[in-house]
Amino acid sequence: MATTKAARKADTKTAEKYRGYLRQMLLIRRFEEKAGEAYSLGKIGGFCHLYIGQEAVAVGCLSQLRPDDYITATYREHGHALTRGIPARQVMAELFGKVTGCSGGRGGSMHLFDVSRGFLGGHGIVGGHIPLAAGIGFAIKYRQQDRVSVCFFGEAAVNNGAFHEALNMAGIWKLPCIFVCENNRYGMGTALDRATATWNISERAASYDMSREVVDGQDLTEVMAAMDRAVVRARRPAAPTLLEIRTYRFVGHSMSDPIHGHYRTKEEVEAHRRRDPIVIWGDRLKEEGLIDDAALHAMDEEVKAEIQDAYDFAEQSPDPAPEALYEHVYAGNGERGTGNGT
Amino acid sequence: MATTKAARKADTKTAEKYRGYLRQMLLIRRFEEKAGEAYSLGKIGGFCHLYIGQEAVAVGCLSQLRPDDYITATYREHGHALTRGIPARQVMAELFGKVTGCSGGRGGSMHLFDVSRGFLGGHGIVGGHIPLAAGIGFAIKYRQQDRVSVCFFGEAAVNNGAFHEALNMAGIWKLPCIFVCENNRYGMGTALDRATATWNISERAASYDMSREVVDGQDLTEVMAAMDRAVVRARRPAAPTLLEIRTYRFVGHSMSDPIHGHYRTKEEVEAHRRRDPIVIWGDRLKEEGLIDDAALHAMDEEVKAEIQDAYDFAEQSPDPAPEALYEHVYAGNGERGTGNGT
Amino acid sequence: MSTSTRGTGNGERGTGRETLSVTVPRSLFPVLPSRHRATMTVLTYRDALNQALREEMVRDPDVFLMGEEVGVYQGAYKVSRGLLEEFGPNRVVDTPITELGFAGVGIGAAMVGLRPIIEFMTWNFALLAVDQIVNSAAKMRYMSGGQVGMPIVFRGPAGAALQLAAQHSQSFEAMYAHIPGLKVVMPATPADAKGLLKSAIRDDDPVVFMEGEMLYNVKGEVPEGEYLIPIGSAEVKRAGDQVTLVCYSKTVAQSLKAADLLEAEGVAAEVLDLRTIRPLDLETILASVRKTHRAVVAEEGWPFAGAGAQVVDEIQREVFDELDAPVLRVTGADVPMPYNRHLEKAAKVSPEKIVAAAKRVLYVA
Amino acid sequence: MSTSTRGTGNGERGTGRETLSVTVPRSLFPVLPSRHRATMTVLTYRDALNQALREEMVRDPDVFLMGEEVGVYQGAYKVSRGLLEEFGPNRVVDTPITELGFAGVGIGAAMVGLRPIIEFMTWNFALLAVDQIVNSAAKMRYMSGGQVGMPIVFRGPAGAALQLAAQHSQSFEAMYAHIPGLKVVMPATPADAKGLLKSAIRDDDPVVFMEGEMLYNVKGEVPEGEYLIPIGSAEVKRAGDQVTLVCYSKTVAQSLKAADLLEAEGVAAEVLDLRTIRPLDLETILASVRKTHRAVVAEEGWPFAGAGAQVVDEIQREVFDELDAPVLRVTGADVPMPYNRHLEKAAKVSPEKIVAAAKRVLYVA
Ligand SMILES: Cc1ncc(C[n+]2csc(CCOP(=O)(O)OP(=O)(O)O)c2C)c(N)n1
Ligand SMILES: Cc1ncc(C[n+]2csc(CCOP(=O)(O)OP(=O)(O)O)c2C)c(N)n1
Ligand SMILES: [Mg+2]
Ligand SMILES: [Mg+2]
Repeated sequence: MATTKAARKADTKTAEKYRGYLRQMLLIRRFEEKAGEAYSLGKIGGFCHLYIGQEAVAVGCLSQLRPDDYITATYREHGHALTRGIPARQVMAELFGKVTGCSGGRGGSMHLFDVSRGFLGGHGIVGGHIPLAAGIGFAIKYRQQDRVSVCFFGEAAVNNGAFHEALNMAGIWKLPCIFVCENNRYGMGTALDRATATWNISERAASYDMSREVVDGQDLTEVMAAMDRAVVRARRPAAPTLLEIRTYRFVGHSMSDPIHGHYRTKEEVEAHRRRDPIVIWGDRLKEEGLIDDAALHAMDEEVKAEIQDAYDFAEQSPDPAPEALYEHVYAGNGERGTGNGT
Repeated sequence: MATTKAARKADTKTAEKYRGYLRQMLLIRRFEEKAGEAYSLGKIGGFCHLYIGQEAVAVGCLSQLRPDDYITATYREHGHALTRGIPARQVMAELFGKVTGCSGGRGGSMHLFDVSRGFLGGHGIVGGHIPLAAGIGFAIKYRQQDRVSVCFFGEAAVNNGAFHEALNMAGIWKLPCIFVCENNRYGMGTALDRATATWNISERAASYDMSREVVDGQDLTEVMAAMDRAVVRARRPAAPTLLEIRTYRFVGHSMSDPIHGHYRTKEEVEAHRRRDPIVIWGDRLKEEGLIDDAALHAMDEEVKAEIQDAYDFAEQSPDPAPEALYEHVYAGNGERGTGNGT
Repeated sequence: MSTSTRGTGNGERGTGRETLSVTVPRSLFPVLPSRHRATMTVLTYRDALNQALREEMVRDPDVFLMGEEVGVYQGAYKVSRGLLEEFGPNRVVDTPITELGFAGVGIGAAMVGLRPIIEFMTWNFALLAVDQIVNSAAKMRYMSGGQVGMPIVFRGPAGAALQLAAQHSQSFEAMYAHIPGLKVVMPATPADAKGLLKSAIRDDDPVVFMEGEMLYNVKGEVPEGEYLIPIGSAEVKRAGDQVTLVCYSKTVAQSLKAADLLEAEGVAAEVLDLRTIRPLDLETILASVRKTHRAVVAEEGWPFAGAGAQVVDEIQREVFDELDAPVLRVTGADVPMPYNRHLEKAAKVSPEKIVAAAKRVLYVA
Repeated sequence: MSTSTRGTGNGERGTGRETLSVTVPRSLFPVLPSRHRATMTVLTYRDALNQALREEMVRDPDVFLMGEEVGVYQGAYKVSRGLLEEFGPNRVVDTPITELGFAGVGIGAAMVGLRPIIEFMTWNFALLAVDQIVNSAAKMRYMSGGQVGMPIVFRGPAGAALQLAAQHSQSFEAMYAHIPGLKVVMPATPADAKGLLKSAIRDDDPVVFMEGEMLYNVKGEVPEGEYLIPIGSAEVKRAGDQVTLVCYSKTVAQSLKAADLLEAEGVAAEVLDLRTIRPLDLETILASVRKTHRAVVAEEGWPFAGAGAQVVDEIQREVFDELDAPVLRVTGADVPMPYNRHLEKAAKVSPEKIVAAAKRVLYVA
């Protein structure tokens, strides 16, 4: 019967999509592991903040976007960049500081950019990119587009004045913004309740006349559903949302920070690791018969190969030419892209 | 009977106090009128922000404090300074830029200081003194004192990051601070609802785990009662409060701003002028038989004489010596006070 | 129009950096505005800015103005008068008092190709936005490997007016000019205000545009219509060959006055208006000093590492052997601004102070 | 203790301003730390700072430390290691990530007489607090007519480390040194770090104390116990008579290395460590240049209106006739810091660049 066939086809498409999410999460995980390794070998320098444990947030949120939407993120953005489709090669090469990196080797781990994909950084000042995201939302509204500006930030950023000022403007002007607070409970070594007067961050949305939700960030299904609702609100007529997505970072704040120690115990970390977003989603797919162990294994191998390829690519890529030092300080001086996408 | 006598004596004392509040409000009103006049004559320069219409806020709040409490305020602080007991002579002389002014002629209208009275400015950056007030609260707690740090600011300041950051810290650390938002509905020419996503400012206290109240700022009784409750909370064991006191400025933002025009109508201003805090309180005192028209008139004459005296004093006082230009840039260089009170 | 060929170059999109290296023939820069052949109107500095804003907003729908009181209130200093009525609330946007936030909103909008003009009520308040200007605007193009442009103007009045005291009387051009990625423009006359603001709006890089609070009422001839002055070009406002008075913004009028006073004593001073602080028009500066062999730099701000210090550094390095005397500086006093009017006056630059410095480099005092 | 009489002066309460005018006899400044007669211990720069913090917190209960991760985490760079355990959470206070806010909290506490030490995780983030530092801290004493003192220290690492890219690699001393009301201190060695931090904490004025992120692991002899170096005193770190290398913070080691290289070529360079940027120890600078007649200024930051520009300005003004060559500067490249390690290296000051500049002023290259 035609209907059944269509339904089956839809199912196959959905299954494909769902397996794709698993693959994206795995890609992030393996990428980060490799990046950690490369960092230890001195191939990557500077600060390097891994996303291990939080994968469902990026994958769930970005799954609900269109290619013409805009994304801004923090220094902990490898996962978002990969999920948005920047090839692992270009992300890894950027971490290696190579000219083939997505920011030409100038930005590094904290400043990944890809204008062609609406991926607008990679920002290093806590809270600093939240007003930028509001501004991108402002531009969308100015141009009467139905795009969405999505901003990822950590829970520690909500205490910063930049958060407050930006959300207030998004609230007054009803900007098409989704503010995604990835609440991983710590800002470096400071636990949420030592830095934030209210435990329930999403409630701060009330100060900005803004919709809000608290979401389990380890469960991809929950993230997708909440983000879907937020995107619906954000497309015309626009209204902003504050999503508080509760998650956990399974690793240290950056490569120099041990996994546990001064500010959290081994037990705490291990308890959280038991709610691994990849395992939770993988188990669900298995339950629903959408994947089996063999396929999962094959997927993982494929992902690992992709990451190894990215690593090799990064390693073999050239450094920027010495003259590059003075390029791109000002316009008209060596642009590589078209400048700002519209 | 002894009890009756004591009661009558208490009543007399209360009556005296109540009449004192009326006098303080009148003093502010007449002072501001005179300052406006002096400004037009070019005796006062720079910016000059009058407090006419808001008198019950300063008088009501400060009536609940002890001499060892601390006060910080904005550039619209003549009323607070006078109510705190800085002689009108010194305030007027400061507006005239004279060496006899409470800041030695260096600060002017926006920067009134009197350390001996815990009056710590007079600050010109919107929102900028709110963290200072939190810091004063921090010092009180550090020293295990039972003082209170009271901070006056306009409703436009609540959108600023400084407000958010300061209230968050006051909330986490339970500082003995009272944040008094004088909501006169406009920040310069911008109406509250055009700048603030939530109409009900006091609700923002929820973001900071802080007590809150909305108060009718034209009614001295209400202000005193709410401030009393806030002070009780702030003295040990300390907890901060956000008071939103609704009031109205009967005059322009500063001397260069007309009373009505671009951003508010004549009708609106006149409607509000009908709720004059001085009239409301004066009528109450009359109703309760604590004052009559003759006494009121006499009080006004006395106040006017005091203001005229302040004016004459200011006019006759000398300018700072030319060498004063380089004094007080750093310590050990011409201090006049003891430095910071403790 | 006859002026339309003048001073393009930098104003056009995508050529920003060229001002740093391209040599603009001197003949393109009329010494006196009155030599322009375009139709002239006498305007205040304020209205010249207003005209530039209006013309650019008409010309390019991506240009918008945002800041405190720019709309309903018609601008705290009335620079944006009439624009809300003409362009509507989408393009003339009143903001809350959140300098950090709305600077960031402008930067975000510029990241996706709009051309925001962010008005700070005064540059004193922009201290709250320094992080966004320095860490976001000035870095974006570079750290994105050239992908994300930053066509934004931050503008507003700078420096002291009258008796506004310590927090409201500051000159911060040195702070911004210190930062690679930013350009800093400070016009002294109505014509320059118009021509430079138009170029700044068309520039693809972040421009810090500082107006003189005390200059808004100054009147002067302004060419009508299209009139662009390239960013990075100084102008000799008065020719002379005995001493160069380097100046900008408010110190230009003071230097012209000083030149009058010096003339009365038989000294021919050249008044060189930098107009742009970053990038510096070194060529024009050096050409003048090679002629006069003596220079005084006058700036409103504080002395320590002021923009004038950089000018001195460049002069002594590039034409050391041409100098007949050390380069002297006249600056605001090294103190927070006092409220008292006499102290304030003593703290400020004056023509007399410039004359005194000029005489010292001429060894006549 | 034998060193206890050394370098008091400014460190004592209420005498802050004196460093601006008092002349400190040269003999008080040993050329090499090893000439101190106090008991010496070899410490890292980090531990020397830690010792200064601990000693001052023991000495004065009004002193407290506040900032991000200073407590439980033991300091992002471990400068505050052990202090939470020793002094408890009232005196070692972890804050939210709110630089503007906690800088203001510190300033408020200082207004009522506490002596806060505000740690910025790095000075890059302090851009968010510039308003409080400039508009509140630097102005308070002046605008209150001398009533409200401001005994506060803002400290943290400044400048570039390795591959931290554009937003995390900046040197802002010029920005703060521009501001009257502030003092700016930048020690280069462990001993100077200790002696200057102790003086800064005892100073009654706001002190911007910039540590070198790359210096924390540097080791050197540090006098035990009471050891104060007056703010405002430079030190000749190596004597020489052919060229003066003016430097501070990270460029001191680079200049010493450059002096070694120059020595190998027969040139005797004097290495002059400013230690304090504001107030400048002009006397020491001029004394050196009067001897060498040539100077190079090396600073990590950007060139335009950097602190070095002020040094150049002062030298050429005060000893113009003593100069045998223009004063040259070696600075960080005029670009946002790139991430790539080779580009980063090219952007930074190096001993080789200092040598090259020295040779140019010696006209040997
Ligand atoms: C304004 C500012 N202050 C301090 C820092 C240093 N810093 C980098 S990340 C970080 C913690 C941020 O925590 P959170 O926002 O929760 O994000 P997470 O790292 O947990 O993803 C800090 C303090 C910074 N980058 N910016
Ligand atoms: C940070 C900052 N931005 C702008 C200004 C200019 N300004 C002075 S007062 C004011 C309005 C403040 O309104 P509100 O806080 O409601 O206080 P009110 O004047 O009504 O008492 C503005 C915009 C300033 N002083 N500080
Ligand atoms: Mg976190
Ligand atoms: Mg108001």
